[in-house]
Amino acid sequence: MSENHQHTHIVPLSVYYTIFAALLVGTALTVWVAYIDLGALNTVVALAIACTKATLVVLYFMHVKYASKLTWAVVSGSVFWLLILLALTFNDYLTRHLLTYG
Amino acid sequence: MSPETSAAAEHHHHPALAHHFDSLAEQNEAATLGMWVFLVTEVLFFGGALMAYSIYRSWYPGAFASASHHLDVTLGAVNTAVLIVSSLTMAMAVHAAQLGERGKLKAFLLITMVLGATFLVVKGFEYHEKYVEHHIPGLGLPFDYSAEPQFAATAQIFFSIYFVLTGLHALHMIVGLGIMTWMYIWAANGTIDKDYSSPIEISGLYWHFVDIVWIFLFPLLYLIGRHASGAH
Amino acid sequence: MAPRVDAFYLFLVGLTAFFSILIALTVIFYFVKYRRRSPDQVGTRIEGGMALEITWSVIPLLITMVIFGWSTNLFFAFTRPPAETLNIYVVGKQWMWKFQHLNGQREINELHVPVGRNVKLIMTSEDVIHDVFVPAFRVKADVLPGRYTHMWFNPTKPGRYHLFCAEYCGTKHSGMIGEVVVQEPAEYEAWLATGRAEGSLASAGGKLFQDLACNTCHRPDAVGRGPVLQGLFGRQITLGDGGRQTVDEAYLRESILTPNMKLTQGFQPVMPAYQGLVTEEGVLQLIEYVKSLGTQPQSQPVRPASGGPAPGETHTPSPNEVNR
Amino acid sequence: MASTAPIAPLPTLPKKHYLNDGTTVASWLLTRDHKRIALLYLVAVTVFFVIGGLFAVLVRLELATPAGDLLSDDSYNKVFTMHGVMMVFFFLIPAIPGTLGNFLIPIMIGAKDLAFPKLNLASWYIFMIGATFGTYSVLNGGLDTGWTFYTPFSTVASTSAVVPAALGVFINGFSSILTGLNFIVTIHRMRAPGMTWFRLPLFVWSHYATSLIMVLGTPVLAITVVLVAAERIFSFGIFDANRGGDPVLFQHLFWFYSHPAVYIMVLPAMGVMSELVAASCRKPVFGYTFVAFASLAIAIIGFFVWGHHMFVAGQSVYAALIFSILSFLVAVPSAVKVFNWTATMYKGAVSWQTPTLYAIGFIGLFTIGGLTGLFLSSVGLDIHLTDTYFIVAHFHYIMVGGTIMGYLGGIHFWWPKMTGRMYNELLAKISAALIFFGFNLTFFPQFVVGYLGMPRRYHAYPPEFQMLNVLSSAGASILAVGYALPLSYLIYSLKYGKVAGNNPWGAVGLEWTTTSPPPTANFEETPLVTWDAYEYPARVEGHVA
Ligand code: HEA
Ligand code: HEA
Ligand code: HEC
Ligand code: CUA
Ligand SMILES: [Cu+2]
Repeated sequence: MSENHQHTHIVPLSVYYTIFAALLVGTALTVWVAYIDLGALNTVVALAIACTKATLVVLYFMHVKYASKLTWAVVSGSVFWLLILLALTFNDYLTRHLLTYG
Repeated sequence: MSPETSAAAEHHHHPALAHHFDSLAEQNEAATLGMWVFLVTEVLFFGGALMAYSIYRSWYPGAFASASHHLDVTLGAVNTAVLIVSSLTMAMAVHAAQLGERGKLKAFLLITMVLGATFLVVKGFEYHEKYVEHHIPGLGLPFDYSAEPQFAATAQIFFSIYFVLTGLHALHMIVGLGIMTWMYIWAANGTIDKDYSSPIEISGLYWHFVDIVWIFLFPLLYLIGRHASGAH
Repeated sequence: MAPRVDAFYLFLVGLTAFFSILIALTVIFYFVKYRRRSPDQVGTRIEGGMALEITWSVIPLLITMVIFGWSTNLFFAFTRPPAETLNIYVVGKQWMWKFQHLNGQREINELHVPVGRNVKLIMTSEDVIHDVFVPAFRVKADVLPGRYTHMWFNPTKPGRYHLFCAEYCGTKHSGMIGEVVVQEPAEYEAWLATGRAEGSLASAGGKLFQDLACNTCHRPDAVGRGPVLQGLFGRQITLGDGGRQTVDEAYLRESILTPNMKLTQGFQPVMPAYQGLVTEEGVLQLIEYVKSLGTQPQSQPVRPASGGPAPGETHTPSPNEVNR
Repeated sequence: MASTAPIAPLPTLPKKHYLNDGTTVASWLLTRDHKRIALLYLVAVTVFFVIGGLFAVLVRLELATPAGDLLSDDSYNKVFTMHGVMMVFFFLIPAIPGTLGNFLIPIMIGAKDLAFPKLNLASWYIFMIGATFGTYSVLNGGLDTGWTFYTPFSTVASTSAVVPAALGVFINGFSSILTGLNFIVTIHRMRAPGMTWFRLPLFVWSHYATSLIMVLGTPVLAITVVLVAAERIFSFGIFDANRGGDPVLFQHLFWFYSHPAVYIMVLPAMGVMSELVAASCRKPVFGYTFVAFASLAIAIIGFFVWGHHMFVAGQSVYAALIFSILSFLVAVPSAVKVFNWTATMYKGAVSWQTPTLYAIGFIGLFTIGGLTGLFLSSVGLDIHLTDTYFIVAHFHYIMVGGTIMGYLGGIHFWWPKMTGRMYNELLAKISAALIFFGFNLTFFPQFVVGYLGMPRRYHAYPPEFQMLNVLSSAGASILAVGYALPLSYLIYSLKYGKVAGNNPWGAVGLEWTTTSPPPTANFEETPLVTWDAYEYPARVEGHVA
């Protein structure tokens, strides 16, 4: 197979190193911030950092940044369906104290 | 299928090219898409357990915080770091494979595997600690939470979910190690080459995914209400 | 409710018949009219039509929204019991129904209710999920362990009606049946009076309150180790973690069985968990007893009714049946 | 072409085709040819259908009398559970995708095979392993939880073989996931040159939608049964109310999969329907794009409505209302499809052959089944109807009246392609009529008895319901004969059937341009597609039909 049919994008190592560093910083940040009292925000911040880290891994380590629209669709689809599950189930649990049938 | 890719078919046949594909590029794209679709199913697989986690955490915030304090943050954080390093080495393995650097590829795969195994060993120690502390619900083992009796009933839910989530994650790690071994063999026997690096890329996707799962599990399981951890 | 549900049902039957027959006739008509007359005949090339597509998407959509509106209207009637109800407690277990009336009358697999009254069932299960289903009243609701569920109906005609367990619950699911006996008010009163004189549900609860030594901590005069229970029901209280909680049946149940799960502000987790020590029926009696201590929402912390009988002493002592 | 030129020589079988390309047992059990794997599925699901059907026979025999006299209550519970589990997980879900989907998708899009042939074979084996666990649980004491496995009954009360059955469902789920994954990748990546998305046959569209559900829903079922098994094996208390868990959470997780799963069961049949209608009328499916997008809409909206199975289960009133209104929305694309199929017949050249009969049966019965679904999405009415025989009638109308009609129609339609031979047309018509008649006699009375209040999963019932139950049991015996007939004449035709020729129906579609049976690589050379789906008249070997 000739060179121009190489579909894979080769990511420079420097990018990998940067992401790696960011991930480690993120981990440290998560632990650090967990010990600070932010009230309900603790969970939000922890999840925000986790999501950022996950996004970095997906975009760079997993090359989605350089991938086709289809791959993007697949990735966002998985998140979207997870949200359906969470949202509609919580829609029940969070409103049960208001009124339930049965 | 685009015309250029089918035009590529007249080249020599790569040994890895399956009969029903016209070109290796096409085959690789199919395989990559396949892996991504598989990862979607994995997201929803873990998602079901996370669903249970979220409901009970919202119901029993106190018990979850209390039970979470019985997990070892240091070990958890170390394991997170271990997995992140392994993700880096995995990415470098992919890089090496794409450039056809067989020696480097083998080395990075090996390091990745060692890190994965390290993670599992640490996890094993944590499980053992739970066993010693009687924090394993079920299995007929004594579950003891008498230090904070008000949480005894619901702390066991936390630990049930903890074991389900981390257990499934560990299972995925074990499968990952199997895949890496397989890839190592392919790297060693020359199946993998510059034109056929896609198996490594695909295995890498899987490995990174398992890492991402842990990125979420760590704060969700280990870091609940830590700021109020005066008691510990 | 039955006539309202039936009217809606008949509307849907009509709708279904209309569409099914319309489609069936059209299909059969085309089938015959356009039958293939020679082996190589082909159909007229028609790709589709935007106007038609929109019509037959929008019309069904509108129809379904009408159905939704009507059904929701019915549903609200089911979910909102009238203010004044005759409450009856129901405990399901594999495989029988136990009913407790407020006056202490109990029955198994048979439920006596007066005609014309709004009856509300407060239900729970001792084991798996069951479901109370009275087809004649068009009502049904699951009965869950660890939780109270409700349903209400207003029987309009005296008679005996089927009562089924409608949620699959194991071997004798189909044997978990009974009858609702709807009686004229006078007849019903007479029936109520025939019961063994055990005292009311609340007094049975009062007895239990003593037997289980609840009264050692919960005293009417705020000197006990536990909160005063007078006037508690229906109030909003503050929990140990600062959360607010309305005192309803579910909260009382939880407070008795697993008291430490939600601590009341200002109290220590000293109350023992009665999980496994009181039956579901016992819990219901206790709840009814606590309710009988006053259910008005009160702004002030409750003071004991001075000179009144201490809780647990209100009922005429009678050889109370031990709660099994 | 026999049908167009009466004097043309009788068609003959091609010399070399996928069926005679290797005759050893290993050449079948280790095959990676999607067509052979399709036949492996065909055999397997037929076996499970017969087993599931025999359980149904026991159910109907028991219910012929009000007293529970034939079976003990315990056996009855096991019988209807195994009937449901076998029919849903081991028959209906894999039936059309595994057989017709596997066989046709690559051919219809002009590919040599599915994207991952080894995975395809693996998913058959995984299916068989899962089914073996399922069968094992039947033999090893049976399963008495109902196919819905509701907690806490399944976790703390049932003493039957829940774990092996759960394992069977779990493993089977993987097979489903891998099939869906394979289809998605194949449809994206393996289309022949010129085969654009909007030239795809609607069969392929509906399988694409089905695959989405398989991939997005099945993993949630998998984790759910894992939790149930963990609860039983390790005695965790996640769904145990006595330990602070919520049994209703199980229902959310279960129905998150199992509602969309009903569309796994019906969408492939809808795909078959589009092909049958087009070929029967020899004209394009009316509103192609609407039908295609309706499949996707059903697949996607189908994920938002699961709570309509839990209206009386103790969920919040607001959740119930939201699930209710969304359930109505999902009905609209189904309605669009029915109307489009009907409109396709307008000015068609409607054939009176067996596949057409099944197609017409599908339209009628699916309409009734679907419209009664609207009764159930209406919360105010579902309170009365849920867990009665009305539900049983609703879903049999769709699953048996709809999907099985579609499946049988498809099997008849593509039988000549798969085997190269024709079945006996007269017998086929008789059995189609028997099935239609027997089916209605079996399940129509159940709507009535359900509204009168007969609960489902009852092994004994009040005597006033007997009349309707007897009708139902009588219908079931006709139905059994109706199903036994195709089983026999189709097998007979394998050897003695008339040779069919490449395109016995004069239909369009790539599958009709290759030989019957097709060669192992499907086509002599990769086709170049320059026409839309359903562009009649058919172009066959330079001959226009
Ligand atoms: C293949 C299987 C399948 C399919 C496709 C469907 C399709 C639908 N189902 Fe069904 N259903 C089941 C299988 C299926 N169902 C099963 C197995 C159960 C019971 C599970 C158990 O408890 O064991 C069940 C139970 C079930 C319930 C729960 C009942 C209960 O337990 O209380 C509900 C409630 O909303 C429901 C609704 C619907 C609706 C609205 C559709 C819609 O998708 C239908 C849409 C179709 C149409 C509407 C027909 C076509 C329309 C026209 C021709 C024109 C006119 C249209 C309008 C005016 C809108 N179904
Ligand atoms: C694909 C799904 C599917 C199919 C095809 C069927 C097919 C049939 N079902 Fe089933 N059914 C379900 C799915 C299905 N069912 C589900 C999910 C449930 C709910 C289970 C639960 O509650 O958990 C259920 C429940 C159910 C009940 C309710 C039980 C109860 O609640 O107590 C009844 C009662 O009549 C019933 C009847 C039938 C009948 C008569 C058939 C007939 O169509 C069957 C006809 C088939 C045959 C008769 C066998 C074929 C015979 C041959 C090919 C002949 C060759 C063999 C010999 C001659 C030996 N089914
Ligand atoms: C050892 C003392 C003790 C005993 C015995 C005891 N309780 Fe309590 N109870 C408490 C304390 C302390 C609290 C407040 C802390 C809490 O919410 O757990 C309480 C709380 C409650 C509440 C919730 C009241 C509120 O304001 O939130 C109820 C109801 C209750 N108890 C009922 C009972 C019943 C019924 C019994 C007997 C079956 C009983 N208690 C036995 C000490 C006791
Ligand atoms: Cu109790 Cu069914
Ligand atoms: Cu549904």
